[in-house]
Amino acid sequence: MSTSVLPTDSARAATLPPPVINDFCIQVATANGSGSQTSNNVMMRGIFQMGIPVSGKNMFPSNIQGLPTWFTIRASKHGYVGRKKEVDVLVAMNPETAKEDVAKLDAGAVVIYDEPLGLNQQRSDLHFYPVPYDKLVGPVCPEAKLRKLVRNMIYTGVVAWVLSIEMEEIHQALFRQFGAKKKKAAELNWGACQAGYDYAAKTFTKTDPFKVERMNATAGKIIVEGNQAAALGCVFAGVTVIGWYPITPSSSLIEYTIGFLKRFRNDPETGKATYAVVQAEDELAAVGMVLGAGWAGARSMTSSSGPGISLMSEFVGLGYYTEIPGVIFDVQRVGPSTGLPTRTAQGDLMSTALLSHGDKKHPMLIPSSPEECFEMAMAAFDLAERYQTPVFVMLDLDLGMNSWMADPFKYPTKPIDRGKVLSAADLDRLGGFARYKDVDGDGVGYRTLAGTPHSQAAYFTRGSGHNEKAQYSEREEDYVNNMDRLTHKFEHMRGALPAPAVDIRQGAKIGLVAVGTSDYAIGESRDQLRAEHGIETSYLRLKAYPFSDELRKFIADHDRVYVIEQNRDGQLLGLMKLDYTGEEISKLRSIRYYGGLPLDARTVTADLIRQEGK
Amino acid sequence: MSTSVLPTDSARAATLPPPVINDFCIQVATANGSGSQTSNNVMMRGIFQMGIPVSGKNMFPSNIQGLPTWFTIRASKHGYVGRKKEVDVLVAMNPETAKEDVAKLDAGAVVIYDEPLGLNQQRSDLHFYPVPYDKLVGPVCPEAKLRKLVRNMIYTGVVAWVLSIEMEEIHQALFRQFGAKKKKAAELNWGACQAGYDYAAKTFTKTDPFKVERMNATAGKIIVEGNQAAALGCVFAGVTVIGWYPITPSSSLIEYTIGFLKRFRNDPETGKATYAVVQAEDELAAVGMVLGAGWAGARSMTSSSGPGISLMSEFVGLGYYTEIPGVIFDVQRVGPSTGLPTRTAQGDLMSTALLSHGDKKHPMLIPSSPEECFEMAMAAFDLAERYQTPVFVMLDLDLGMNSWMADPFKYPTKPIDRGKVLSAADLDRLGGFARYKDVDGDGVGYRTLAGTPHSQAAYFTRGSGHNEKAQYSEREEDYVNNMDRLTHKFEHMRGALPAPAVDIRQGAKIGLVAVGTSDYAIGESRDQLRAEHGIETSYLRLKAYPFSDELRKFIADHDRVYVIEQNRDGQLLGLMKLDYTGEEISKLRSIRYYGGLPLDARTVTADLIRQEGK
Amino acid sequence: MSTTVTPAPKKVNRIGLEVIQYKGSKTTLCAGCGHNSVSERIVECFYDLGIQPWSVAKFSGIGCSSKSPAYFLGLSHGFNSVHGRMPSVATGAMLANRTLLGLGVTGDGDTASIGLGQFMHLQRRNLPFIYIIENNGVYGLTKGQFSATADIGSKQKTGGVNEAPPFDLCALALQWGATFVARSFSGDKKQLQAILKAAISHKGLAVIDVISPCVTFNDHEGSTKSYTYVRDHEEAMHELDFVPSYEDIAVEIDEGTTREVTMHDGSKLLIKKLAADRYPGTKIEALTTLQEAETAGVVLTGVFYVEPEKDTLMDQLNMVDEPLGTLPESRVRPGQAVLDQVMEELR
Amino acid sequence: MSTTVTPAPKKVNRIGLEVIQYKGSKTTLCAGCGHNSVSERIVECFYDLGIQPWSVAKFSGIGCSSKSPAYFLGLSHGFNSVHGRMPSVATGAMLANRTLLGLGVTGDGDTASIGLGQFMHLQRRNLPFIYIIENNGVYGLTKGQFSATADIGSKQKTGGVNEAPPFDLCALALQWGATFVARSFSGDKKQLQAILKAAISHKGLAVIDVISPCVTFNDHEGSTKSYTYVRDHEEAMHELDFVPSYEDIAVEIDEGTTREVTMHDGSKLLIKKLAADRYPGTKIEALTTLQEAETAGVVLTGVFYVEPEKDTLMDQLNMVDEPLGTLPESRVRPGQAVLDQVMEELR
Ligand SMILES: Cc1ncc(C[n+]2csc(CCOP(=O)(O)OP(=O)(O)O)c2C)c(N)n1
Ligand SMILES: Cc1ncc(C[n+]2csc(CCOP(=O)(O)OP(=O)(O)O)c2C)c(N)n1
Ligand code: SF4
Ligand code: SF4
Ligand SMILES: [Mg+2]
Ligand SMILES: [Mg+2]
Repeated sequence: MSTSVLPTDSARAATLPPPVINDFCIQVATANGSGSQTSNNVMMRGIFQMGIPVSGKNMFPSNIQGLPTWFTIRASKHGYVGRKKEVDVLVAMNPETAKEDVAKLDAGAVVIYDEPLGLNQQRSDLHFYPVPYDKLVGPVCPEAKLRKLVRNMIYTGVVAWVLSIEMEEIHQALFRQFGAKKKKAAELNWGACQAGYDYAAKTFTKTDPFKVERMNATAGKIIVEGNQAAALGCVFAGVTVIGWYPITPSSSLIEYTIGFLKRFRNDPETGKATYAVVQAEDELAAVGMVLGAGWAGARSMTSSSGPGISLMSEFVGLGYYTEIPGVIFDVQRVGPSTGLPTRTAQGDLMSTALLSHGDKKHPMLIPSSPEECFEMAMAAFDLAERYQTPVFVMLDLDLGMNSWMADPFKYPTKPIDRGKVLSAADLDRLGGFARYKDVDGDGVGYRTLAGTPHSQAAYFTRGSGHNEKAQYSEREEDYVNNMDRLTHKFEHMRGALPAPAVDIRQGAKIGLVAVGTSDYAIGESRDQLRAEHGIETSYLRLKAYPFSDELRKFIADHDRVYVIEQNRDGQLLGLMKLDYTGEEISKLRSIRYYGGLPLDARTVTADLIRQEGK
Repeated sequence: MSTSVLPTDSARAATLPPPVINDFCIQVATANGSGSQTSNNVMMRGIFQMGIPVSGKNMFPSNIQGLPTWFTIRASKHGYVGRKKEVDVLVAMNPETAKEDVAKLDAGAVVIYDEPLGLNQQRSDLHFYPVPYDKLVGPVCPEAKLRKLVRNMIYTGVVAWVLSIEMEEIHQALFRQFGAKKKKAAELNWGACQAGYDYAAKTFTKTDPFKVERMNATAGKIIVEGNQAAALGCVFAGVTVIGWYPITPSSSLIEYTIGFLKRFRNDPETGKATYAVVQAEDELAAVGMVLGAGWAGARSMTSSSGPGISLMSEFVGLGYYTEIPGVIFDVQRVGPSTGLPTRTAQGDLMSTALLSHGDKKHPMLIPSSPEECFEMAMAAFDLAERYQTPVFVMLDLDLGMNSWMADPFKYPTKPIDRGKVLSAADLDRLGGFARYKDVDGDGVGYRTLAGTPHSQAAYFTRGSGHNEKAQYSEREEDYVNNMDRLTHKFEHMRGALPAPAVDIRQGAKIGLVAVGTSDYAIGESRDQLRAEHGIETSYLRLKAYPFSDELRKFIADHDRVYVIEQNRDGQLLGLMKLDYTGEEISKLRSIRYYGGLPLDARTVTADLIRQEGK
Repeated sequence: MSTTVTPAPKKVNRIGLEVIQYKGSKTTLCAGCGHNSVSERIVECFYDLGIQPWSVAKFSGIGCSSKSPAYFLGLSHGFNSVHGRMPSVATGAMLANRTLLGLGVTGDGDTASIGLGQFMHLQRRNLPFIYIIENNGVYGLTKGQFSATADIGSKQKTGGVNEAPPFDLCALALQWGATFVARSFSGDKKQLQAILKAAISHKGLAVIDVISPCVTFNDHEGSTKSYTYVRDHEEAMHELDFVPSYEDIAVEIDEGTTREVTMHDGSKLLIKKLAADRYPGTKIEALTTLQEAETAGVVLTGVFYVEPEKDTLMDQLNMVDEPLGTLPESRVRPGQAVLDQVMEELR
Repeated sequence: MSTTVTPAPKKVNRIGLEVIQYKGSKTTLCAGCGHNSVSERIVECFYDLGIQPWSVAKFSGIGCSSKSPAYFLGLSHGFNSVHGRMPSVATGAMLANRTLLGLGVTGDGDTASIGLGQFMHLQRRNLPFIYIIENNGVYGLTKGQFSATADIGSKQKTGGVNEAPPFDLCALALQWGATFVARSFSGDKKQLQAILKAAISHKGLAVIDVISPCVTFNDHEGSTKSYTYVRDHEEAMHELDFVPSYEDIAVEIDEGTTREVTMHDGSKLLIKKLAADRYPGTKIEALTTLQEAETAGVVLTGVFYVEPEKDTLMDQLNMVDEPLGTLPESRVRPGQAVLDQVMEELR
């Protein structure tokens, strides 16, 4: 008998706890670079294929190899895919953290561990399943070099047994993961997986309550990372020029984009690229390329994170003032400075909205799901060209780099909006144009592109003062008129940006406001508040800055409005305060979490209850 | 008869208007690079030496030679030294702008102009004094090359005659301006000056009402530019390392500093420098040097303006998070982007307070006079070391580059505060230290300097997550504790920063809040409001961010509080809103001017009256 | 080639445009500033070669030099960007529309101080682009501080002496990928014209370092970038002539003294040696020549290096021939089938 | 020289410290990473030379390489700054305290991409500083993208091929002011030690480009920065020996094969030629050597250039000898009389 089940209380061991089905959290603790990603994905996909909602979150250190890493898979019949603080099933592969990992568990949790670690000595209120990995790996993996990697697949098999994940699904997930080209590697790993399963089946007696059961909640769904979804959005937006510089957690957005571009955007006839991607020397150059390309008519973009966005400050002011389209993704990580580069935050909201010296404001789109990453990536390009200004798309590490369940993306129904660009024919018709004149009342002037074959096409773009005709001007009136038009343009965007997602509950006195990935914790928290405290809440999730007028109404319609966000300084609240009246502001409360992990429902619920004085 | 005095109305010409004494504004319109600066300064100093409060403002273009420039001297018996919109005496030296300049004048103004321009044809309601400069310059300046410059001194003489500025004072001012070394040049110019005066005396009949009369309001005072005053402050603060990059309107701050350092800070024995000044390759490098030097124990500083401050964003976040002292001057000009580089604004308040990505806030000192430039420069170094953080000193072009009357600066009474630095002896005593531990409750840890001869002195500085001992950490608790301590430290500064200047008027329902150079317009506007509208106002001028608690009380004590500032977006108001409650915010109103010229009293008065619905 | 008959026939170029159509707005630089001469040469060359103004895009950073694009080619789009970072802006624009003729004008402060990183990385990419530095050894617009091209020992107007070695922008360009590298002097009309025309015909990155004195802040005694100093110390390596491709003239050259470089577009640059054998040679030869000139205190001008056919960034990226910026939706938005395929893969 | 008698006498250096006192915290880099070898050499050299750890200040940017200062000299202050901008931070710190021995460790991404401008301007200033580039041709920490030192044709792990010419950081350093320029290989223990020791004795800026393979992202076939490739292509120019100044040893050298370079502090670097006459010579010779090696596809290592006595930034600035940062108030705040004088002038 090799499992030690609450060994000090044999009476309780006899009566099994009631089963907990499709509602638990698996955490795999390993070391960075030890190659457990495949095992974890296979495990997650196995559950997913059984129709159970899942999410996968990787908590990794800012190094390449050897430091502690935790991968968490949450299965939730309720469809909760936000972080859950409590770990139900720990797969303890990392000797360095094993003790601490075990110490943190709630009573009743499962520990699957490497037998020699002897973790079962540590506590008596957990379900322990020790696995002799080294013994098991030898027979299935003759090549010693590969054993370190293959070892990981053994725990997938063990977990499958413990949680009743069907091995056919594991098999399918595994072969899919390796792809047609790596069949041999897949076979090898499948062997390890089976060995784990068989060992568990043969050796263990199931004592814990956690298990999966088939559901039908994932049919047709996909699993995708936010960065991948945004990348796809860029490709379908028709991005043509990319300047970028690597930085975690943003690099994969570009790398996915490059992958898609290579597959789908080479000219079918000539095989040549309908795009240009340049790895710039730094973020200043990256955004400089974006502006140059946007100016010359490309759909251009870059992607970065905090430090890179800071470096773009001066250029973004140029983009604002010269009115050049461009899309900038900020996949937010924890600042300030280098901060925690592999942790998540919503910490750049305010500095990005107000990036650069002088008077200026920048629009931001803030997706909270892969679907929105895809859609907003496309929307961002349209908006940038429609409003002739840099548009930010604010993801965060949680959304960008973690694995999310999503509905398949919908093919865009509207054609691309290239904004107000005059052709030579237009110029013939109009007999000229004034670049910065508000002809249509939306604050947006008409522009021409360099290369337009017309003697009246040219104008001069400058970051210094200019009049409607784009001529150099230091005149007070010209400056003020231009700045007022820019304000008007910004205000005009409110109506054109993605509208908030609003869920008004009858009689709710409390409103919640949030953006981005806070959504998952909030959805779950609202259920907790209702179920546990009888508190009904309305919820408005903003998708863009400047804020929609719906937010104003939402505030008016509720007594207290909690602004929930993932930063220390209450940046979303701050941006709201800039826009709102004292009366409106009086209703606002703040819930902030800034520990670097994805926001979880309990944190929201607890803080709200505390503030409600309950 | 060469003056044409309101020629269409000979009846009125007969009765002279009542004299206007010590209360007018002279504007000299020239072209950039034509060398009129000396003439203007001499004129201003002449008036100043007669005991009359003056100020001099240069409105110059962003080029080096040939574009229109206006220098304005305001003489005010009331001591108003802010901008006044109305020009009373125009010295029209620039043919390019003469027509427009004349057109803008109010009726009754004086025009002194180059005879061939024939400006007297243009209007009939002005006092014209034509001067044949080319004829006059020949005899006084045989050397043709120099005539272009010397020509300017002629108008000084003419103006002296028209306004009764005493020629002895002009003489003294002129010789002082040229200094002992340039006596010959002074003689030459003095000749021109006299020629102008003599010509005027001989030719003109005084028809206008403007004149100066001796007063005693400038005794003991100095005339100085804000950048010069700040430079002197840095020198007396004991600045040791400067990294900088030229940019208008900041360059002269550093150039003055270099000048003073060379004179006063070379070691008397060895002649060697007790400072190091490096012209960096850009602003990123400049602020990098500041941080490196601050880290290693220097009193370090840089100075820049909007575009440079934007480029410093990333580094400033590093300074905040690693807690390194450093002083950064931002001599604000009009943004966004290159904007109007030779115009003034308070447009960087918000982006500087919140500079860099992630959560962070930076203290700012905001002087409004040369005296404060001097004092706050010193205070900034103390605060930076006391609180171990980058401190910004926010000037603007108006304060930094224009000429201001001031009281002589007071020698510092307190010794330099080097903050919490542990020596080897301290370490012996303490047996070690934790760099980021809040030992004293002010949020500020103790630091050691590289080179401290002790085996426990070393610690590792990093922009990534760290614990109290400055060790690398990605732990949630470490991160949150550290960030909370930083918040606490920032809050703690409120009490330590320069207190606001408060003028509470009994029974005043209206409060005014402002910073920096808005002060001059506001002082004058309050008099206008009282005299013309019977409105009594209280006034609180903030000198620093984070704001003193006195501001909170001030808001509480008034019904309506107007936040007056020189930018489009209401940035000072915005920063206040971030701090205040809805109830407090309900009282706030906004008066903004962003035309690039120094704020004037009429603009404030008119907007306030409009908002008061009067 | 203009077919419209005008009452008083004006002088036009081969595409029927008058020289005025190549001019820009009135300069606001100081009278006598070297930069104005460069602008004039640009006007002449584009007129002479009959280049369609709207096929050109002008770029600059910040500085007096960087203002100059406003003063030539008023019918071309222009972009006066931020200090030192024009190369990235130009790169983006050229990628968006590779059919443009890209022309950048910048200063030594812009290029060698704040912009050195971008300048160097531009070299590596061999962007098809003409990059002109109007090099006066100082920051003109901010009133005369030293730039990083100021020579050791050179004196500031206010008396300061430069102690740090200057960056030789030709040497940097040479070593790191520019395929056309030349130095000239704003006062040398003929040479600058020939170099400019050859640069216009060049396929890749052409870097032209033009010594262009600042009359206001760096034209005094003790300066090594003053008109006097440069006139006294200039040594032209060779005599240059440019024969455009459309001029179907058989040029007879003396092989002993003159070499012919055929540019990518078929134009010819004729290089007649003056003293030692100073034709453009290998990179290392050119570098050595530059080093020797520096040691000798000579301002060596001429074409140091030409490599007419090297792959450009666009070649490396294997881009389609048309401007990316105006490709129709059908070519930049993949169809429904592609999305379906990706969704299937993610299921 | 340690006078304390300990029960079990441990091995100490000339200032009585054990080697452990030169170590840092445990590395978090990958097992086998070249950077770890460099850290080990640093520990050894500072121990061997008996340098007081607290007289040293360590600097870095961001990257795997830039993490390494945490892994050596734990008793020295360290500063891990921002990506690519370490040179300015180090400059500031060295100005604040010129008595420090400044040591920077950075990567090729840090130095040649985002940091190229600062790197180049550092050269111009000849800051007394040791600048080590742990050069692996890729961005290790962001998972293997090419850096600007990747050779043309070099293959990425994921298949991409580099098309842009690499910056040769030794060539750049050489040309723009560094007074000690060397290249080594993290796998060449003896050579790296000698070079490091000589750099420590050097008065001005010492730039050491260490090829330091990234086992995780750039150690595969097709990489030109892999252990295998460098081992196969390395050519040491000479054999190096270092004799510290305090070792009062009469060194006998064969003038025909060995040259001696006396460093500023009196130490001696002995350079024994191996093949052709490859001693450090003039800059232009060194540049030529580098170019030839590149053309030949050889990874040439050794000391390319030494100029032991050139003025440093501190000399140029004519600074007092003491650390500026800790000058007493009496020396940095002028007296009342000075203020009075200035006030008088402004009256
Ligand atoms: C980020 C930034 N820093 C500083 C400046 C101020 N500035 C304007 S022009 C200039 C130097 C220009 O020198 P150079 O490129 O040599 O041009 P020149 O005026 O000599 O032709 C500087 C430092 C700026 N505009 N932007
Ligand atoms: C401003 C900024 N941009 C991007 C990054 C992300 N980043 C971290 S390390 C690195 C590259 C490091 O490469 P290298 O200097 O060669 O070091 P290596 O890891 O190869 O040793 C990058 C791009 C960053 N930290 N800061
Ligand atoms: S200041 Fe110098 S560079 Fe600028 S326009 Fe005048 S002469 Fe030219
Ligand atoms: S990723 Fe490469 S550079 Fe980074 S630690 Fe690992 S081997 Fe070294
Ligand atoms: Mg210049
Ligand atoms: Mg590297």
